[in-house]
Amino acid sequence: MLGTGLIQGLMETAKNFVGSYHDEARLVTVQYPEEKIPAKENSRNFPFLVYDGEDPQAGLRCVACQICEKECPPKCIYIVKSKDKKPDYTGKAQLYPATFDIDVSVCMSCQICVEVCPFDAIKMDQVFELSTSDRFATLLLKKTTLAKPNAYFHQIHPTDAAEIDGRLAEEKRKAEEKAKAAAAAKAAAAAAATTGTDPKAPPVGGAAKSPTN
Amino acid sequence: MDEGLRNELSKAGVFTTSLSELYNWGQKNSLWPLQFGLACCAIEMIAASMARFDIARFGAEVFRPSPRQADLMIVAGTVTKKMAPQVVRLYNQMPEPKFVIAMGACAISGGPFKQGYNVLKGIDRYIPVDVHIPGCPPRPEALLHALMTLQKKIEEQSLTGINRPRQMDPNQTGEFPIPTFGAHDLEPPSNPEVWRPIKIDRGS
Amino acid sequence: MSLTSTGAANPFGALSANGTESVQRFSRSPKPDPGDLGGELLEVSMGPHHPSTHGVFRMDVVLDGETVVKLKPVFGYLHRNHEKIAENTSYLGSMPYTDRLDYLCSMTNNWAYALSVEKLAGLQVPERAQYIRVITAELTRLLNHTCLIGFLLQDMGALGTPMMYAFREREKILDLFESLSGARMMCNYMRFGGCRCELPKHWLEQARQVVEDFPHFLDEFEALLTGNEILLARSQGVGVLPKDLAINASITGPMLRAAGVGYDIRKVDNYGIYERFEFRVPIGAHGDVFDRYMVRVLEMRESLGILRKALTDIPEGPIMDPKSKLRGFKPKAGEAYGRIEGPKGELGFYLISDGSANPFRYRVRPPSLINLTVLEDMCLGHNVADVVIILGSVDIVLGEVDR
Amino acid sequence: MLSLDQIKLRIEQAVPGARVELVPNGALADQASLWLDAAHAVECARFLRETPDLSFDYASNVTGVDWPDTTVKTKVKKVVEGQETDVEESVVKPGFLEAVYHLYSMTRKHGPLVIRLRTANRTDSVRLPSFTPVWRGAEFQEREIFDLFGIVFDGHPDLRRLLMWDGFQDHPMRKDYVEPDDYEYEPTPHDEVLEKAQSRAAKEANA
Repeated sequence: MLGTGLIQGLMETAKNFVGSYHDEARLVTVQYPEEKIPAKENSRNFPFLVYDGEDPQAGLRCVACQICEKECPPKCIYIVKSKDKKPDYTGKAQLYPATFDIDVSVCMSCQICVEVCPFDAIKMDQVFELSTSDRFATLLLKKTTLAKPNAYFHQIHPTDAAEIDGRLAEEKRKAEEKAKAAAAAKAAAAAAATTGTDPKAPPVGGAAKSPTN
Repeated sequence: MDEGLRNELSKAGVFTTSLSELYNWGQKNSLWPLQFGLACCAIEMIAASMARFDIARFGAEVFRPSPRQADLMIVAGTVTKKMAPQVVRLYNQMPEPKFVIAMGACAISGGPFKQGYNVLKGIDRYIPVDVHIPGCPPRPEALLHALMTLQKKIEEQSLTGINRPRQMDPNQTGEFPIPTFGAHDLEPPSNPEVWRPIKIDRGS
Repeated sequence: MSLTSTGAANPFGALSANGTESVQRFSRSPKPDPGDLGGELLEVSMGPHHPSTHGVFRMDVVLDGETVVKLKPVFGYLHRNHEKIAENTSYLGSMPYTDRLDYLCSMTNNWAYALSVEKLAGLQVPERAQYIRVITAELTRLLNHTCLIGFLLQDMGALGTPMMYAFREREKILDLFESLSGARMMCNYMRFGGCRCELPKHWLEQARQVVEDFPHFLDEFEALLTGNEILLARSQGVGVLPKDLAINASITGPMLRAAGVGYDIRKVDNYGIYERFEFRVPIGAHGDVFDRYMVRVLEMRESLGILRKALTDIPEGPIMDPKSKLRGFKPKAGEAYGRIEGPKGELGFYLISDGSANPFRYRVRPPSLINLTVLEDMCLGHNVADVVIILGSVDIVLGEVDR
Repeated sequence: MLSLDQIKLRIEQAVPGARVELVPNGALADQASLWLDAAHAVECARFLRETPDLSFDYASNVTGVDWPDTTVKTKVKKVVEGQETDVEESVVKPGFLEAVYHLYSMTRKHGPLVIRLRTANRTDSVRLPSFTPVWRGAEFQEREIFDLFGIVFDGHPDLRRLLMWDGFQDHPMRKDYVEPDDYEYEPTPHDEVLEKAQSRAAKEANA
């Protein structure tokens, strides 16, 4: 009969209307900003730089290798290498970024910089409340704003962070063992030679001191 | 009227306001956007107007198909050079007061597509933009956040003095020249009245 | 409307539970010819800013009264130079750009591109990754078809309601995509030779839950729409596409099948692991807007079957081909064309490699652009109000039409 | 599906005078292609579509490729001032534009058959026959090639620019296209963009 389809459809909307007052499945509105959808662990928005320890600049994991700069599809990263070196987490002297800028007004949140980074230095943040009226002043993120502590990384991507910490600790241990072995070998060599040089000479590795440390 | 007196009065159930506050209050709570989607961000804009994010909670759910009835243009998506004249024309057709939100990387700067030959490197080359939302695409919540940023901006505007909004200044028009199609590019490639990029020294 | 399968394994089957065989047909009585009233033809430019064209699409329409006598689509308002940019960036760098082609279906775009590069470089995709690809692609199909039906009904004048329901469902699938890949729309999830990251904990259960709930929504959606006399009267007999024309004009996807051609690349090419799944291919009998709507609804029901099987059968194992490289990826010189059955039709990528890190030629075969070839043929003689519905039933996304 | 050699033979038998060449494919052997000469191309295409056991009724993908001029350097022995020396001689191999068609059969469900047409050069002789009368699916794609590569298709019913505006003069998908310089604000310049930004800065400093 003509009209039955319409009535059936209206019943459906009525069901949804009533349901939207009590039915969990139909009560979908999230009252942003008071209430937020909990961020998923994998969620990503813009990159940030991870640092270890207390000092945001000294602890940066980034060694300015510029791989992310090259691989970034929209080319929104700008890095200038430092002239001097500072020790990284294993104690090896490394370059660090003198300038590290990300233009988030271009960034497409594709996560390729994170994937290609061999040092786990750049990770994806989940902050999305960045709307601003001044594009030039606020949307070019500098190194100082990009640097965020490892604890923050743990907070937003716990699984990932734990796995990376484990790996880094392992690497560090190996590097230290190696350094120790090298030092022992050197000391042994020095003792064997007994040429009268100072046996307390600093061992190789882990000794490079930079003023930032 | 000072703040203290006003508080006292409000406790006694007497509400006082100034004309400019009333004006701004009305304006910020009924921002009617132009129904105007360009690309990917438009889908997130639609999502923001749907049940889960519900832009109606901010008084901005009345998407108008006609620019004559709209206060807010959400430039949601890539503005190509072929589309730019139309965007400017639509903006010109909107009545004052009017606001622009550049939603997403493409609308701000050309975004990931800025290296393209047909992509305009930011809509702020031709029309003034009030709020930029980075993201590709920004989450619907980010659009809501931008709307709140815009509301705050409206709330703070003073109707008189040097920083008064454009529609209060008889010497300013809300219309901007529409670029034309040239042989290789749009002519002019930007409107120097609006487009004032800062200089960044990148050495050599 | 009939439902057949082009695969030999699947017998001729009945329609969905909602029995669309019983749907009544509305016949459109041909409009009485008013004779020559002496009026002039009216040229209307619909778009690029038009509320019911899906994005920045423009049609130059010539009208005689309300009847369309000529219609020329105008493209390029969202021409973002995807191909040129891709030729100046690495193979990997183009992957996130493919998300932005058909921005409703990033997963299938990823797959089509990954498939072409895998052909070019001779990479093998592990079993588990194949299953993940099927799952995400079929979820994408659900997502695309629900949204499309929402948009189509919006075009028909059903302001809001069906679209609200469609987007409510879409959010559930987007939540799945976000917890899997990190982004709601632009997933950038697949890689050459596999997938980017392992499924998060409990993802499969969540996906199963969504798939379990979806038929309930689909029943509701159909109760709202399929029998609705207004929808039937406005869509039946409108925008008829003949079978021969559909083939000759390279129409693909649900539009082709609604015209009565049983051609589904999932069956024809058996790419991925689709030969392991039994599903039927719905085929329309009239080739009108209603058939295109119905084919999509039925396709969703078939997709649910694929999803159920894939979500139970998915094995453990690696998700990347160990041979594939993230950086310094340089396939040997040659060319490859890979195609998949995207929700909108045949999505193909044609790549020419000259042995360097960037593709020498990168071409997207956009189903929505080519499906628009017959737009004029379908619209001629109809009212201008029907043009909007016909366009809606083609299912275009401008990011893909113009690229 | 028949092998490419067989198809080639069939075409040569059916269309007298047609020149067909096999173009190998380094990456994917089963996607090698057939090069057709432009003069007989439409006839060949009709044959491919209408022969029952081939019936390539579906032109899936149609695209252009720009092969720019290449310089091939070869060492040639030459007598210079009475002495025989190795002289490097560079020979410019003229480039050409190419239209590539991927054909499938919907009735017989086979494919792809890749066919290519080539222009004589990239400048003045860029005409090719249009396949739109044979496969209507090529209509928009050939227009796109005309727009972006500048191949003129004879016999196309409506050859206009598809994506760019009508007054646009360049063919942007060609390899030697130079895009307009609008890099006034470039906070993260790289490679070519860096050069452009620098030259612009230098110009502004001089002005």
